[in-house]
Formats: sequence, C-alpha cells, structure tokens
Amino acid sequence: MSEGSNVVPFSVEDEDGETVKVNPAARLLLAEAARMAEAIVFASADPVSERQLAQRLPEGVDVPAAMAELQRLYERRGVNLVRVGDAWAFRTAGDLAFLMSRDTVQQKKLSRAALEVLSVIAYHQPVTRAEIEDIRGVETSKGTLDTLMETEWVRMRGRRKSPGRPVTYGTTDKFLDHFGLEEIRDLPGIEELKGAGLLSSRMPPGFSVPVPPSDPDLLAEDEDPLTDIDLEELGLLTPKATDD
Amino acid sequence: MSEGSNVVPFSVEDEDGETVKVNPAARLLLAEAARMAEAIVFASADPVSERQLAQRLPEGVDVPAAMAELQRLYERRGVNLVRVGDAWAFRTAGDLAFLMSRDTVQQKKLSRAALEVLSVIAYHQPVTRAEIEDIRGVETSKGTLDTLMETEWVRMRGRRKSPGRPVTYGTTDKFLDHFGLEEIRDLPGIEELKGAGLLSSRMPPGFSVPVPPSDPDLLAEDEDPLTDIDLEELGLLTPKATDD
Amino acid sequence: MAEALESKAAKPAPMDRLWADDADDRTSDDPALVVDVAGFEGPLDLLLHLARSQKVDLSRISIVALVEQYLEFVSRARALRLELAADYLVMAAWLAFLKSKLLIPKQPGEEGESGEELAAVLQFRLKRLEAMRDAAARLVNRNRLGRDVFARGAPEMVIIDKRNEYSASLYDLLSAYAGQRQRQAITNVQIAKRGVWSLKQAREILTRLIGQFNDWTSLDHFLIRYTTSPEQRSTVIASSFAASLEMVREGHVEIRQHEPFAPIYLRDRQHAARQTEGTS
Repeated sequence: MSEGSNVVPFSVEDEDGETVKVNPAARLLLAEAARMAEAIVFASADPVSERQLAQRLPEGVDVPAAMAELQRLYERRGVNLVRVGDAWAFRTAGDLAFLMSRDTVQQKKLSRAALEVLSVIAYHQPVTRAEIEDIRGVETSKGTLDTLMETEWVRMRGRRKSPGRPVTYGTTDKFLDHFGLEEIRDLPGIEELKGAGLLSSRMPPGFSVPVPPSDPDLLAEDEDPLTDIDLEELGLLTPKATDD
Repeated sequence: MSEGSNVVPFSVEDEDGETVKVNPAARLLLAEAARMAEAIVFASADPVSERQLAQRLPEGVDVPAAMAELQRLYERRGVNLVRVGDAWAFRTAGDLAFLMSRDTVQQKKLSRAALEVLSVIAYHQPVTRAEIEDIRGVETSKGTLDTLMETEWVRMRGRRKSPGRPVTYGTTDKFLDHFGLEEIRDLPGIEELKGAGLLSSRMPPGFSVPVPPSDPDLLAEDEDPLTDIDLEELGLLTPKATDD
Repeated sequence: MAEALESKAAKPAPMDRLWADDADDRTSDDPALVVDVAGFEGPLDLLLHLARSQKVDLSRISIVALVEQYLEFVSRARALRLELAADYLVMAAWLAFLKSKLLIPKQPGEEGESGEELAAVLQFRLKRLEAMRDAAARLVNRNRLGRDVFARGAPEMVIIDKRNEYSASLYDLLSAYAGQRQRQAITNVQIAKRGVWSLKQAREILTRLIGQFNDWTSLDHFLIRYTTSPEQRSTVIASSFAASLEMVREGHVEIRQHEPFAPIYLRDRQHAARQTEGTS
C-alpha cells in the first residue's frame, strides 16, 4: 500500500522516447485522474462506461484523455485496457490465452444455427426475424432466439416502421465484450462484406449498401423504440439492461 | 488486443533512476514472466500462491523475483499488488478506497400523506402518533413516519407522561432550514392561513390552530426524555430509511 | 420440422468447430450424405453445399447445373420415401421454374423478371449466406471472454450508499395542514348533525350497560357517558327511554320513578332475582 503517495512513477514517453512536454500541473492532474480511473475500472469485472467514470472522477477531468493514456500504459502488459462500446474494461492480454486455459469457465455451447443467427444479427442489425430467415433460407426457431437472448448477446432493439411493426434485433455491449470488439464496425470482415454489397437485406446487385450504425444503441430511422406495451405483448417484462 | 506483441514497454528503473544492469536475456524472460503472473493473478478469484504461479509459469522462472518486480511496477498505481499470506492479489490502492463507495442521491417529492403528517407534527408538537391520527382522522402508516424520519425534518422528542408512555414527535433544525423558517413560531397562525386563502374564513366555532412552543428543543412538562433503553425498545438504533 | 432440423444439426457441430470445414466433411459423392437432410440448415444451405461441390467461385457457378443437382436430390429423397420439409419442396418448385426460364429465352412482352435476374437473386442469396457462415466462423474464433481472455477474477465491491433527498415548499406544507384540518373540521360537524340514536342502538347499549349494575340506577347515570353535547341529550334520552319500556314489557328490566320529572331508575330483573336467591 502506498498511502498518501500520489505520484505516478511511470515515465511517460512518446513514440520516439522523448519525454512529452505539457503543462506540468495539467499533466499531474491527468495522471492522478488516470490512476483513479485505473482503480475504478480494475475493481470491476464488467466494463465501466465513460459516463460512470465521469460521475466518479473529480470534475473537469478529461476522461477520454485519461483513458487513452491508461490504455497506452497497459498496451503491452499482461492485462490490457480495452474499449467496449463506450465503456472500458481490463482484460488479460490475448496472446496469453494459452496460459489461461485453466481458468476457462465452462460455457454453454451454442448450436451452429444459433451462431449463424447471431452473426446475421450482428452484421445486419437492426434486423427482423423475417429478414434473418430470408438470409438463412430457413425458419428460425423460437428456441434459437431465446438462447441468444439468454446469453445477453442479443436484444430486441425496437420495432420496424413497416406493416406489422416487426421487432428488430441487435447485439449488446456484452456481445462486444465477449468477442473482444470495440464496436460493431470492428466485426471481422465487415468492410469487405459491405463493399461486396452482401450486407444489404435486399437484392438486386448494384444496390445501395446500408451501413450498420456505429452506435448500435441508436435506433435506425425506420425503427420505433420498444414500449412497455410491446414488451408485455411479446411476453417480456424487461429486456435485460446492459449498462447499469 | 496486443496479440503477438510480447515486449514489455515499462522502462524499469531502480530507485536512483538508473537502468538496472542485468543479463538482457534473463531480464526479458523475467519481464515476460511478470507479465504472465500479472494476467494470472488478475484473472484469479482468490489470491494466487507462489507455488501455484510456479506451476503455471514456464520452468526456470524466478517467481519471487518476478513478483517483486511486478509489485514495484504497481507500487504507486491505482491498483497495487499485495501479499495475502503467501499469496498475491491485486487490490485498489488504499488512498483511493473512497472511490469504491458512491453516493447516489435520488430526488423525491414527499407524498401528500407525509406532508400532512409533517404539518401536524410541526404545528402540534410535541405530539404522539395517536394524537396525529386524531387530528387527521386517518391512521398514519408506519412508512409515512419512517419517510419523515428519513428526511431528518422530524425526530422523536421524548415520551408523554401518560399511560403507555407514547413517543412524542417534533421537528428539527433541518426542518426550519428547509422551509426557511427562523423559528417554529414563524409558522403562520389561523388568521394568516385564512388571509392566504388556505383556510376557509367560515370555520366552525371552536376551531383553532395551535401555536408551537417557542423553544421546540425544550421538553414539555408532560414529556420525559428518550433514553437509550427507549430507543432500543423502539427498534431504533438508527432509524433506517425505507424506500416506499 | 425446421426446428427438428436445427436441433439435429446442432448435435454434430460443436460451437467452436468451423463449419467452413463442414463442406470438406460432406462431399456430395458420398451418397449417404446427399439424402441426409438433417445435416442441412434448410434448402438454401443445401444449395450452398451443392454449389461448393462445383468447386468454382459462386459468381461463376452454373446455376442450371446447381438446379439440376438440387432437383435430383429431392427426387432421390422421394424415392427413398424420405419426408422432406415443405420449404425444400417449395425451393424445388421455384428452382424448376427458374430452370425453365433460363432455358427458354424471354418472350417479348413477357412480364416479370428474366431467368438471368432470378439466377442473380439466387446467386446473391448464396453468397450472402456463405458470407455469414464465414463471418460466424471468424467471430467464434476470436479471443473470447471467459475462454481466452479474462476479466478481473476478484472484482472489488463498489459500495453504493443510496440516499433520498426530499423536497417540499412551505406552501406545500401549509396547504397540506390547512387542507386536512379544514376537511376534518367539516367532517366532525357532519357527524354531530347526524347524531340521532335509533331505538335499536339505544336498546343494544342499554342491554350491555344494565348488566354492569347491581342495584337501581338512574337512567341519566347510564347515559351520561354517551351524551356528549346538549343537542344529543334529548335524542339519547328519548330513544333509550322508549327502549327501556320495551325491555320492561319483555321482562328484562324493572323501572321506577318516584314522581313526575324525577330521575328514572332501572335495574336488571334477572340480576335482582339472582341476588334475592343468594340472600335467602
């Protein structure tokens, strides 16, 4: 324990190894804020949002700057600071996976169908059940969607503003966290798929390519939010909150 | 994710700021071992013993040396590596413990019932629960009194010197503060209430509004002070707030 | 049916296996697999599998050859009396239609999409499905939380002190006070006005009271506890006197008065009887 000692000992160097010259007072404040953010994020198993950090750090702290600095400090450590949506979490370094196998928690294995539905939802969100079926060419069983909702990787986002107002599905921050993605745009191969026009829900070739929203929580233009009445109708009391 | 990158970026310096001179290969091995130990201790639910670490780290690693280095690296960070018996664990730095608790303040409006009880207590203090009920003509729920105690505007003053020795209630200084009153006698009387249109000008004969005591802290003649035994008996070591 | 297919398909393919490999496992020259509908995620999946067996890029695939393979698959399944899910048959019908369109050049004035356009739609759907397959495979093979990458094993509790802060204005307070006092004052007055004793009420009270006294007791004394205000006095006396006369008639009580306007005395007849028995 280093009580009372608030000095951060890491020497901060830029790419060329030169000490960065900034206002020393601001620098010290940022370093101390980074230290606090470090403690808060480290203490939590779940990602901590920047909003939550801002609430708990002294006023006026540049949270993104503090987090960027921390991320750089931990970049090549055994534990890395990773961004998950608009939240931050410490996670063991990916290259040490071989070392960690012993800690692996037995996870429920998803069926091939469930995984396929998951990737369709991830790449095409917001997407309705009919669209998922169109892409896969097969009916999606209720059980498959339920399983995905149970993992909390998939959630109901809203309702499409189209006849019948079908429910739209999307992924959650838990999904990002689980697969080590900063945001939906980081999905493997998403740029190529977009370029090839394969993420459009409808043919014909030479068609316009819809870009998945960078903020998956934002409703699309043709989406309505889910209301309590909708949820009741769908037999859902509350969709699990992903951020508390 | 820093996959494939195994280099540890922290510049390791000794107390005097001079780079420690050791065999560079051994140095690199130690640094990498520290990185692995860092991930293992981080991911573990319990403190990790050096024996356990030795089992999981590559053979030939000097575990105590690696842990000593890691401890030094984290010495003044927001999180420290601490010894727990013969095992290691990460803990929030002692001086940042305050970050781990957080106040959430919820703004609430007093219910109509609570306002009525509060006003009766203010005007009629010292007043017992039975008297409040008599004045209001309805029973007062336990929750309402609890809420008022939570506001810290109302307190138990003492016990009435009458059969059953009922508890008497009164207002606090916080009450005066909140309502901008200098003293309890500043509460408007019957004529002022009528003047303000709050009371009908044609009240039945015999209707009166009491004048609160000039010094509400002074016990009335028919009041006994509350003793610790009373408080215990009332189940009130601390009046616990309940959500309603 | 589709559900059954899904769950069957789930069995042989553990999550972490790539089904990119699956194509290699199920080569179409293995006749046993060709009719194993359970191995496929619906007709489109089967088509994709057949297309892969052509070992060419999906964009350069022969749709006609693909259609023929599918139709052959369906007819073989039928020959084996294998029950095919409806969507396999719907696909077969559509493919047969597509084939006819592809083989017969579009007639002038004919409506609808040309065979080529329909083939392009099929090709697009196959490519898109394949892309999703590959994407899923890449996704599951990422470093995953709880398998390759770990969160803090011993998260430190964040203690949350929940506190409520209340607000109310002096006006709220005063109007609450005045409001309830006024309400209550008016209610009280109404009760006073309605305070008439019924005969039944008076009798009930008399019956209850009379047992408490051993000897002659004045009616006034009985009732003094109930006559709270001068207005009530007359109704109480009237009702209870009438009730007492009734009780005398029934033999429950005895009544006596020395002279007009003197106090009226009542006593419990049974009680009096018991007392005389006791003394004699």
